[in-house]
Amino acid sequence: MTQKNRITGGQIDRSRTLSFRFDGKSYQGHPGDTLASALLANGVRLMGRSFKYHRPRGPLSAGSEEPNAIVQLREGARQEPNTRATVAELFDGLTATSQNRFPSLSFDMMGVNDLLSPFFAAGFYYKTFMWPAKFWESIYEPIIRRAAGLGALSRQDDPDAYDKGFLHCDLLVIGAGPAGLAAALTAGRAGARVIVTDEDFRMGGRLNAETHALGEASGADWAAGVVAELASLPNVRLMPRTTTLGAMDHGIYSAVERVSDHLPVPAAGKPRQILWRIYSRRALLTAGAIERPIAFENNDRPGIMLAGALRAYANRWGVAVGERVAVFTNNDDGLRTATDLAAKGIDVAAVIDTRTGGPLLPGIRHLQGAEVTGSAGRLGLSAISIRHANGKVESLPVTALGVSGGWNPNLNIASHHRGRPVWQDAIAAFVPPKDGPAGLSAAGAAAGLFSTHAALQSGAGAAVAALDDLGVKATLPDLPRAEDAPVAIAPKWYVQGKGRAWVDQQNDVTVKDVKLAHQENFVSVEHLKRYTTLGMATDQGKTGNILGLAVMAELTGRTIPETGTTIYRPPYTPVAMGALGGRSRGHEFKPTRLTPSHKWANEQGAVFVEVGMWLRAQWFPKAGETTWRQSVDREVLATRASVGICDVTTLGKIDIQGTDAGAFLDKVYANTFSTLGVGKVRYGLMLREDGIVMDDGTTARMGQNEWVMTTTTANAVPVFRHLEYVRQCLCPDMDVQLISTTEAWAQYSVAGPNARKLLEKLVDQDISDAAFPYMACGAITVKGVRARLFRISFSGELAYEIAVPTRYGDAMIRALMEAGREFDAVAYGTESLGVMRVEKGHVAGNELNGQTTALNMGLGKMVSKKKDAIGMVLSQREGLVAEGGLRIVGVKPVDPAQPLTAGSHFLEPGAAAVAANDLGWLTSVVYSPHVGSSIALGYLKNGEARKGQRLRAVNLLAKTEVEVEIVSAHFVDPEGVRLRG
Amino acid sequence: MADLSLKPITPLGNDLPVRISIGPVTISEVVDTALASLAQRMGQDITAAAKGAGIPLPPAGRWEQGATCAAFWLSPEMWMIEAPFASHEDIVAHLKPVFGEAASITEQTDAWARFDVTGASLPRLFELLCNYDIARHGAGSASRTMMEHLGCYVVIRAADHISVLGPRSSAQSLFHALETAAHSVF
Amino acid sequence: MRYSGFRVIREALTGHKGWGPAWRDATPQASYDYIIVGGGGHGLATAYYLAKEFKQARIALVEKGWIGGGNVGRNTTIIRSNYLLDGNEPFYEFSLKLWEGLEQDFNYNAMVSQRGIINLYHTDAQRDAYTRRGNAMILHGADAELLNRDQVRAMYPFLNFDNARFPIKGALMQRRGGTVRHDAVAWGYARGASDRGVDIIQNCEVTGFRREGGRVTGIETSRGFIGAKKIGVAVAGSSSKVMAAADMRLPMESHVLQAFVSEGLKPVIDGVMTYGAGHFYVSQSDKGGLVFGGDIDGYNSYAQRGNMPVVEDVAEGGMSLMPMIGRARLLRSWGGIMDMSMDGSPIIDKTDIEGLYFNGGWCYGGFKATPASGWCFAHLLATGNPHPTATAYRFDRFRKGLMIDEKGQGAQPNLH
Amino acid sequence: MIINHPLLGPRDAQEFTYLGDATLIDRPDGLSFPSADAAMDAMHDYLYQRSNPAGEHRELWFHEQGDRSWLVVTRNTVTHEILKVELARDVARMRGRSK
Repeated sequence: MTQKNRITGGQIDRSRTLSFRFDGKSYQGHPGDTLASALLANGVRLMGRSFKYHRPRGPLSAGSEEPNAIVQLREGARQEPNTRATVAELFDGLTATSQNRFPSLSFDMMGVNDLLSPFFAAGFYYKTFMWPAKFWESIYEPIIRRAAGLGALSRQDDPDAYDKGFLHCDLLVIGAGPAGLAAALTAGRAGARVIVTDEDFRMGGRLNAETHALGEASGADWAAGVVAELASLPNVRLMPRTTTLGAMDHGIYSAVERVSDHLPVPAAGKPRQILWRIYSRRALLTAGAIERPIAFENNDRPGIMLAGALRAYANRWGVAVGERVAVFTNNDDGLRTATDLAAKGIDVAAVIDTRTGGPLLPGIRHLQGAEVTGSAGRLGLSAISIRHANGKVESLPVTALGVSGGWNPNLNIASHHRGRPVWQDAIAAFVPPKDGPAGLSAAGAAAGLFSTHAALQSGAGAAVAALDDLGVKATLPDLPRAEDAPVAIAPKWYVQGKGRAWVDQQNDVTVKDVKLAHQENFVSVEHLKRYTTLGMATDQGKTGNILGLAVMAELTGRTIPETGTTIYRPPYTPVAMGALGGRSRGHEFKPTRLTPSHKWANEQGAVFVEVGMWLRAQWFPKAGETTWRQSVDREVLATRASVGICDVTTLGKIDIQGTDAGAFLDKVYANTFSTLGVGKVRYGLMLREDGIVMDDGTTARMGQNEWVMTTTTANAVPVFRHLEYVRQCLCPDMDVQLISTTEAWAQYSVAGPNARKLLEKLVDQDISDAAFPYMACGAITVKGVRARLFRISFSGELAYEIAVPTRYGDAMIRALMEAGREFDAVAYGTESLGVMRVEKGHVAGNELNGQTTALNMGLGKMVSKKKDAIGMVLSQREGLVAEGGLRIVGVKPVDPAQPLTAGSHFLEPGAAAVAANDLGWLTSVVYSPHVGSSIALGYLKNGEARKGQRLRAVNLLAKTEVEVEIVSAHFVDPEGVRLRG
Repeated sequence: MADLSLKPITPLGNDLPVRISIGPVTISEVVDTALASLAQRMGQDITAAAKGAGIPLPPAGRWEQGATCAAFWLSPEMWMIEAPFASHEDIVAHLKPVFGEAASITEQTDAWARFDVTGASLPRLFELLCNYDIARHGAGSASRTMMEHLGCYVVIRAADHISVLGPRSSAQSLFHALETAAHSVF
Repeated sequence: MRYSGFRVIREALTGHKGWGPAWRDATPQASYDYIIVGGGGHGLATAYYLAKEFKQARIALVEKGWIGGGNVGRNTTIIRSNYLLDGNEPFYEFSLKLWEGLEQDFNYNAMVSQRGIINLYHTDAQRDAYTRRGNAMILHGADAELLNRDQVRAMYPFLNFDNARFPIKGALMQRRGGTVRHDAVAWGYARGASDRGVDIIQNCEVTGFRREGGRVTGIETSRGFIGAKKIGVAVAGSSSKVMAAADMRLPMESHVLQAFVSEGLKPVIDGVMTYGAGHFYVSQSDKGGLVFGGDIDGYNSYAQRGNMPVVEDVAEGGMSLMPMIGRARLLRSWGGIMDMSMDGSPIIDKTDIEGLYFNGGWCYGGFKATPASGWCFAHLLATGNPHPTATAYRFDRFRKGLMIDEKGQGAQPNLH
Repeated sequence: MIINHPLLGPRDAQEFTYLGDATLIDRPDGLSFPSADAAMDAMHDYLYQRSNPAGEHRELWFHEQGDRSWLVVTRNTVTHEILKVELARDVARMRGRSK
């Protein structure tokens, strides 16, 4: 009820009242309000504290450029720090609190910083806090860190969801002010696919904040009419509440749509925000202009704001920021604020115009050639001091001051490709660069065309031109008559004075700081910015950067463009991390790949482990087993004693066909394949071109021209890519065709002395040793279902891998276990797989780490020198074949009770634990129930010659060491009798 | 002795395909189609053989329905052939005699989980899922694309009927993504 | 002018009128004994140590733009010496030790802050690899600890421990790791070098090398010819461009790395953290911004800007690791040109042209290397011999098969 | 970025995996040299040395999430403008590669 500063008019819905709270106190506003407009309507000017000096602050602007009115929105897990009150759309029940103050906004103890400000000049911390040395981290920095930041995170998981999506259009229009709407209308009527984004919840841009007419209608009504027509066109997509964030390459723009931020909480299933990637063939920047202040002493008090904002609060929101106001300007647009406010019945005490000559405003005290030299008021403006043209100084009581130093085209996005903005003297501002993002043009105020007439004309014209590029004919619509006032500005950046005049309000950078930077040789724009922190606050210097540049220009005696330009980087305004992350969080961070036996394994109570994207059964606990070791030992022993079954579907499977497939395999494998007979499998070693091992696996020749390659689980994708590279880029005429079949087949390893007996119950063909010997392969059937059988072994046991179409994978594991019941068959997981392969001395991921050669792995002889396989030549470089290099070895603790730790390093007995004595490391460690102790594989310098030696395996992280014996890596059946059984 | 015969399950792990409706769209798990890749071998021309057998070989980016089989383009000289599962369970056996040694044929039926999305406003759903301009490409288009980190094929059979083929092992992740997007849009 | 607490107080009370330029802007002389090409962190450190530690004189540093404007001016400020391989670890440990005494050494507060770095692991294989690495670090005299899940949770309770696709199992920690105020490093070295007589010449672009009889005699620049007995090039992402002027091709590519900072937030993350299941690393600056990054964009680029896929990949990693940051806002992104070498490790070596020396290939780990890189390069320039901690950083290591490939990715720069 | 695929039209670069300089097509035949040293020299230059130009760069991209074509993309590394896109297989043949 007490919206004491609410006046008539504006685009708010007075038929509805919304309640909200700020710092615990209740207020009321209306739909159409922002938090800032509603607080101002309630007479609240003080909304925040500055970063360094904790100065009391109110809104400077009425838009996203806001540096001061920064609050914490919402509560609990939805607490949202650093939210600009000037763009936060009011909703019923909104809560907000002020930030960076203690204990309260009106009494902030850290305000003492303001009194100590002489010590906190730009760069002060670089010159001090260095003595004594350790005090920086123990004393000074903790204090500084505690004072850091503005708002706080909740430290709770963000409860809201975010979506991401892709849009495609012929023309993207960024900003729905007069230029953007005229452009959209032109392109929309021509039938082009048009997307219009606008950060505001109400399209129209400045038309909503101004009083001038467009034709017979008010600006706001004209905008509403155009928006209605655009909304009716199926080829036009209007996206209010959508900020275009950045220009990427080739016409791609990122944007964030605030779907639910104007609601208390998002509706069920709906996102809070959506990150859009907009693929445009052409784009048009019609983002308007941002007003800039003139710096003067104490120009940061609540109540002092940009003149255009003061006007917007009155015209759009029906709010008189103060009952008695003044305007300080160097250009005609500032005068418009005075006339508009006066027309609203607000007491305009004076217009302080830095210019001389020209017509005087009628009915208003218009002081030409005057300056505002300071302000007064503890928590908000109560008076300004004026120096008249004649030098006389006057103190004028006012509660609001509108300041206009001119307007900067909002070219932010046009410089995202590092194009340099171009200075235009006529408007005393930078306009978009000539070498901006390809396909992007600018129109309206964003292009430096400030009148409404020019905005409409240039917007429509730019749309015609853009569509013409695309071969679409568009015609200019009938545009209404509109004001076409010229820009009349006499640049004025700051008012000379002794006190502090703020350039960057949030970061508390003053004219004095810029001067000090200059004095210390930090004169380039980049140095200025970094030394003073100018433009690095949450507003990214949207109102202050040019001002700082101008001050530096004056100090160095150069022009502004000579001094430098500020270019911008994405995002245009800060964007929630949640939106950039989308749905990829929690369990949905990455997709989950399930093996064909997953459902069954889950029923068995298997413990699963992430292997890349896959979930694999790690072990299968049985009743009574209390540690994983018990389960794994049982699985290993049962497999070696009888038979075990493991899902090995995750290994990559690549179907290779064609008449040159053998020659192709000879190219990609270090060993020879073309000589392999049909129905046979061979182990292959694949090298990178630099001679390091890339991958290993078995490849089976299923037919004359048909091969199936297996890769490691981890390398399935890179190996496929590599094969295509060799096929297309190196051997373009080879008759070879490739396709992945990893997902098509469910594949199980059946290992152990009873493996054959088990399989014979299922397989319809003769698989006796004679019919299906070691390293045989072939197409078979399982109870009538087409299948593939490979007699290969990773465990060292008599073993097969059997593959059925994936849809039968679930049935197959059940059938295998059922058939294996009489043999006490076990299912085993990745742990047991690992134990058995270490026992057998097979290398895997920990040994195939991209740093090791075939020679390191003891497989040097596999590299054929008779053919030009990938990696052959460079694998022979001196550093890779040096005597005494790393060789794979087996490792056993001398005392079987001692556990080994992977990653421990080898040292000689008695050798000091220093790098010079480092002999290598343990790559993989398992407990071998077969050996009865921990065993390991390791890479050891001169390892082959050290077999039988005793060394120390040292883990300095745990401060443990174990005496170990170096042995052959083949702990089980070194002669390979079993697998041929 | 226990019955050891093998019974298939669907990509989502059930006996029967799943079907759900959200707003104007229906998402159905589809298991009635056999798939095989067909790659023309170097120096061969399989156009005539394909034509004779009524197997379409559409150009890049396209899908085409033939009398019995349909096909979409995978990569240069390579297509995915679709055939009714009931009659073509062993699809390779059907195709081999048609092409002989002129083509490499690989069964792909179980490599993919297929979800058909039917109903109105499909472009609005797919714009949250993938960077494939459904509205521009229209019916008869097919493309590989990414959905929530999964490499998938999108086949636009009609404006109101789009198939998504994703890696079978990730069927649940893909289905979840489709369902979540539908709830978000509708 | 020496900076001191007393001086700061005196200046504060007298309107800061006494502060002079932090470094002199020099105009080029006809010739020097040494010219350092590149006014980034490494070049400035080289000039500084050449003058201070190796007592050399007649030194100029030329920079095409403004000093400190390269990668030292845009990075994620992390220092650490948690390397695995013998070729690297002694060097990075030497660097960390120099960081520890840097501010007193050059009388400039660069805010070296050793709040610890943790590398999270999520699989047994990662744990094994970190165990190997931690041991290697300790063997080289660095500090390392292996933390279990509970220890990580005690430090950072807000990480995603309960709902993760790839659960956190533990971390490798280096307590001496931390962050440094990056710009201050450039300015501190510049000031220290300038005070010791080094001519810092800004806005001076090298356009060629003048050679006589197989040795360099000076550089052609946008400000004319400058003679030199020895020239050291340290230009990071521009290495290939500059060395092409000496007809050299390098084993490296230039790639863009993006980095990001959030709006200022009250302190929440004390140290530095890297995610082991996604591309994301983060620390919080003394101003309160979360400073984070991920992978390079992955294609050759000199554009100093990146594209959305990596931005999103990093955010996805961040959100999956700490879902509390959903409502924190990304404030600013930037892109730097990385000199990605063929094995992910740098080169500090002589070239085949006498008098011409090269320092580059830092990939995206150059910032932490700044002091040691400068020291070792100065050592090489002054003595003709590599510093003992940098003997492996040779051009010919690729020909000889002595790669220093920490990540095991081979000759593909964008994978390092 | 958007790569204008010769067969599929404009596709987002995100669908592709980057390899590097297209000179990788010009792989020397390791058995064609008079000595192992000469072969290593040639293979070293081929694998490790890069022009790394600031400007036009011919480079290999793999359409991993697309049609699995390797492409040679001519792109300006300063502006990212793409000037030409070819199938790598065609380029390889033009450069004399066969089997």
